[in-house]
Amino acid sequence: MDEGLKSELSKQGVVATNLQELYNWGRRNSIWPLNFGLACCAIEMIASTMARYDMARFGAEVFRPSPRQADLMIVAGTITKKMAPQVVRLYNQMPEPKYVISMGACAISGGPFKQGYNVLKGIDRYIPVDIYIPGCPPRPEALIDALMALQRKIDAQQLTGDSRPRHLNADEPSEFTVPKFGAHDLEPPQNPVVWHAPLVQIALAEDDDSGTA
Amino acid sequence: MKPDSYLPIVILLLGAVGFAVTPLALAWLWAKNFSPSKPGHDKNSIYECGLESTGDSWVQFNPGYYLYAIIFLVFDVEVVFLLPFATAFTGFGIGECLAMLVFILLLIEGLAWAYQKKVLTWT
Amino acid sequence: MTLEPLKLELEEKVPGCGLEIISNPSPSAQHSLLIDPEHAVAVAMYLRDAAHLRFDYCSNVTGIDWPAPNDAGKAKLKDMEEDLEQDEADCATAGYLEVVYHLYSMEKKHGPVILRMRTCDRGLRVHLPSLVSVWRSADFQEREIFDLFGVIFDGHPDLRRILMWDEYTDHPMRRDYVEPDDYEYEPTAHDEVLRKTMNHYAK
Amino acid sequence: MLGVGILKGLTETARNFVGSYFRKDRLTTIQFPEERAPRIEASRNFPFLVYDGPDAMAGLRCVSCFICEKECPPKCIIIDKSTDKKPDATGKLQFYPAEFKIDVSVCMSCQICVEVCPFDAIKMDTDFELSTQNRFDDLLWPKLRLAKSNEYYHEIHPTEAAAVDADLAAARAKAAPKPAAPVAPVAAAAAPEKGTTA
Amino acid sequence: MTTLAEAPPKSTLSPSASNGDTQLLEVSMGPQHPSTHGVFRMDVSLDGETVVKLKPIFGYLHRNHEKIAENETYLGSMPYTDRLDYFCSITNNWAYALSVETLAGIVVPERAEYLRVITAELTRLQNHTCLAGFLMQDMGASGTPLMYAFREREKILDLFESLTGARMMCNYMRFGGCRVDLPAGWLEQAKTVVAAFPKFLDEFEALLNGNEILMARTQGVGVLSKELAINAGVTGPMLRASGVNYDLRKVDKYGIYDRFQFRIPLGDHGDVYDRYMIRVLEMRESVKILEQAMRDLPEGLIQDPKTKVRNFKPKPGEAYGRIESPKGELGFYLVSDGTPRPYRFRVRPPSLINLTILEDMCLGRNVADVVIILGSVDIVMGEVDR
Repeated sequence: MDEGLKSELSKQGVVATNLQELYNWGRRNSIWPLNFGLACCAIEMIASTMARYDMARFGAEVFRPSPRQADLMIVAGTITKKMAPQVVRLYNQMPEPKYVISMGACAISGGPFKQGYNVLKGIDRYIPVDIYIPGCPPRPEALIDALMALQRKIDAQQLTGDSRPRHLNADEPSEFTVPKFGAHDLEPPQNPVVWHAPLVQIALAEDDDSGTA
Repeated sequence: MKPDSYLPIVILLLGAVGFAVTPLALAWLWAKNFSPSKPGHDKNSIYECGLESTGDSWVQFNPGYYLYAIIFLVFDVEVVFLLPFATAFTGFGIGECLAMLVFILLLIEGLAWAYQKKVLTWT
Repeated sequence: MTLEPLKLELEEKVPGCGLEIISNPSPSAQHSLLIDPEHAVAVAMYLRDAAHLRFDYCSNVTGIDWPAPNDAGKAKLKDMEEDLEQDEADCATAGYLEVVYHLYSMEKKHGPVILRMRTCDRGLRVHLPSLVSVWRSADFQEREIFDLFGVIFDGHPDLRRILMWDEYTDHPMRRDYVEPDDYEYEPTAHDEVLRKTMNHYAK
Repeated sequence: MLGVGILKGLTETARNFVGSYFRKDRLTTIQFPEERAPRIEASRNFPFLVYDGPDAMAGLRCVSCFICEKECPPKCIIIDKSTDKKPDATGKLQFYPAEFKIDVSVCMSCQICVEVCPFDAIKMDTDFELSTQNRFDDLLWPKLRLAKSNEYYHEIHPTEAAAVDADLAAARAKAAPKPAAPVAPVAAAAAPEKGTTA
Repeated sequence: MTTLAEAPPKSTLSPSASNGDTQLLEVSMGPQHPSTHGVFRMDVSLDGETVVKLKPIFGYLHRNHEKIAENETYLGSMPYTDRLDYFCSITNNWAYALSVETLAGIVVPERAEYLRVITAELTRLQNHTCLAGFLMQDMGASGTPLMYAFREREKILDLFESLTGARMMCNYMRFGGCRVDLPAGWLEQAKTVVAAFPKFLDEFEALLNGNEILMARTQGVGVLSKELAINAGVTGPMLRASGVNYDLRKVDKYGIYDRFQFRIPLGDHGDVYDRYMIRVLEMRESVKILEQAMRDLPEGLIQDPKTKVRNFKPKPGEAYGRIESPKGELGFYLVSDGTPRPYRFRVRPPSLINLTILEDMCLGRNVADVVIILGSVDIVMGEVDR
């Protein structure tokens, strides 16, 4: 399907496409997010669905209350350690194909509340995240920009071959272990299957540290 | 073709059923060899706002609900009977209308009895 | 609402209650009244029901942790690795936990009367009387103090943890609370956070 | 009569619906990617380091005094002081940051670093399209990514940039007469740039 | 075929329960629920549809603001107060600034006081419109009232963004005044927004007040008596809906509220409809305050020059400052030991304490009413769990 032929045909009003493009086109234009606001970012998420920033133009304004009918989980707000098991269980209960947008500084790395004893330092410790949006809170336009980035990512997915997405790949897990409540912290504190942090070399000398990521 | 042959109806029927079944079949074929099903413990567990669902939903509840459901069912079935009557309404004389009136009044009388017994009012 | 006449009146109305005025050096001049736990409910009942006082609204209930002065400084700068079992034991209970009540009157619209109650020490089983029977607004706030400071309120109808999960055993708002360490990825660690990251990597 | 209230409500929505054909202010949707909201001048998202003159690394105003690192509430700035010194705009020899990193995934864009910086070296940017798929590489911004020119600063915050430049020029003028000779070219470089402000 | 869903555990219909009495259904309107305005959980036991027991459970957004504040300087905690009640960041800032000013005895210049009143009343406007929108959303009118409310809120957020730089997290107040003065043209823009607001309120009231469905569902629902409200420490519009005349702007007369003429609306039934109407009437009063404040806004300093921004060390002591935030009485209790870091930083959360009597209001009502009663309490989880 070379591009020249396709653009020529489309000039005459004929749309030529292959199965993969049709599949991706259908899925990326109706992503239903899970109604899942945690904190301040949730208000910007609601504002992005309202009249002015209107996420309905991207087919994503249907906020489903139950995970059974949602295929995108926008983690908007601070994930506390008391809420983390619920977030992972909701992710597990979502049908494939499912995506995660980690919206706001708190969802990425615990954000300003990182030093809190009850704050999980980022949701990518337990579930795989597709798009990160920095900001505290990110503007509604930033969320729409992230949704467009997610749509581009879906569009580029291959149906077969080894680079096919998680939900088309039998040996990729679609569920991740739900952490338990321990006496001092969540057990396990993070999920090694998902969490691969680069080792930050901290020189053990007291004063100057050359923390190079 | 004989004027009263059923062939066109059968073709239309097949077309309609085919129109409904083919996307489902395609989706089933797609799911079978493209996207593997991955059931799991959490995915199959009951969804209760993100929590582990405890307790049991098969509990004895107020009989009022059951009565409400039954009375609704009666009138639902009544509408099913009214349907053929309504479609061929023009061809009927007085007799048929009276018969249908009696049928409807019988059910209304049942409803009046239920209302008088205070089954429908909700404390 | 000066405290001296109120103190005298309370001592006369509630016999035997030891009252003490704690002066507040800051310009806000909100002095407070230290009451002993035994007569707390009686004093509170009087403050609420007396005709000319009518303190019917308990606005704020706060828990404060006062470890003994010597170890307060030490608790802050103490290096985590040194083990101080012997010191740990006695300095954990030195000092006291304090609960502060801010009372206002919605009827008479007059200003705050601040009551303070102190526990005998900072151990894990310290008791104070609950004032929920007098003001229901103290309900959730006392549960929060129980959850974060570990003060057990006698007479509280439903004393459970309100903010942390039930299996949690620590009292995190105490000054000597040591956080569980999960510092794998701290790219901008400096001073306090750097020390925690180094402990993590040292293990 | 029952139903009047609902009718009044329906007329309200009808008036809004019909009105949207005539009065443009009832159409509030901004079609984001194609049509952008009018730029609000004071808006802030993440900090950036301002540099004067052509070369980014040499022109950095930051003298790595660690004030912003200490004052930052979520502690997401980290600076390594350089060993040698370089002349800054007024010609005085100052340190410069060997490495200046901001962890954008922790920053709460509260602009306290801008408020406490005595050298006007760090200002707030307005760019918000920063969503990435890779957290560890794209959200820890090194000095190279943070450094932006003073012209850019004039472009996004015109009035504030003009005020800052006026103070800097005054400071340079006050410091300039002592070492008059060697500093002339630098002052000259600063002067025309002041001229370009709108 | 793998088991699609485990068969429900052996039903507990033991013969003994067959004497006709009903069993209670334990259900939790859990942390992720469309009606709970954030991560708030209620364990409800239902007899059929009527609520028999309701236990609120908090802590799912406990972000340890008070512990973090103990390791921050006084200025460093100011942006954290934006995230307490993330609908009204400026009134949070004001409460914190007010209590630090009572702690350290700082005098605020005239113009800064006026700026504080103007921005706080704008916050109250956008908070009450959002509440009315979300309350209608809880009632099933999904979309229309919320769209109208957010259309007005965006105009006010534009004002905040052009003044402070951020839509929701303004970080606008400092100890002894405000951080930045009004940019050129801001006052005219604000005057047009405030002038257009009563017309929007008429539109909103025409859309909602007379609506029979709204009246049928909210009148007489979740009634709160005056004595129980006072004893349970309920404050703000909920308290005034039960008829108690207690508004800190008139009682404490903090800031310069005694210079403005405005009235305090009081309800007499104390049900959900009264709470909705109180907030709509309070919006009209806020518009009056705004007009008066913007009319005689003086020139002058916006920050007390003597207070240091960095390394601010108040003398040892303690102070409790409180203001009338749109949710109720928001107070900050600060204990300082002379170091740049507060020794104890306590926030008095109006939303949490207003929830004390949620169970009393919901007993005997059915589940749909619980959703509306919770909506009328107007909670924001950032402030409830801190």
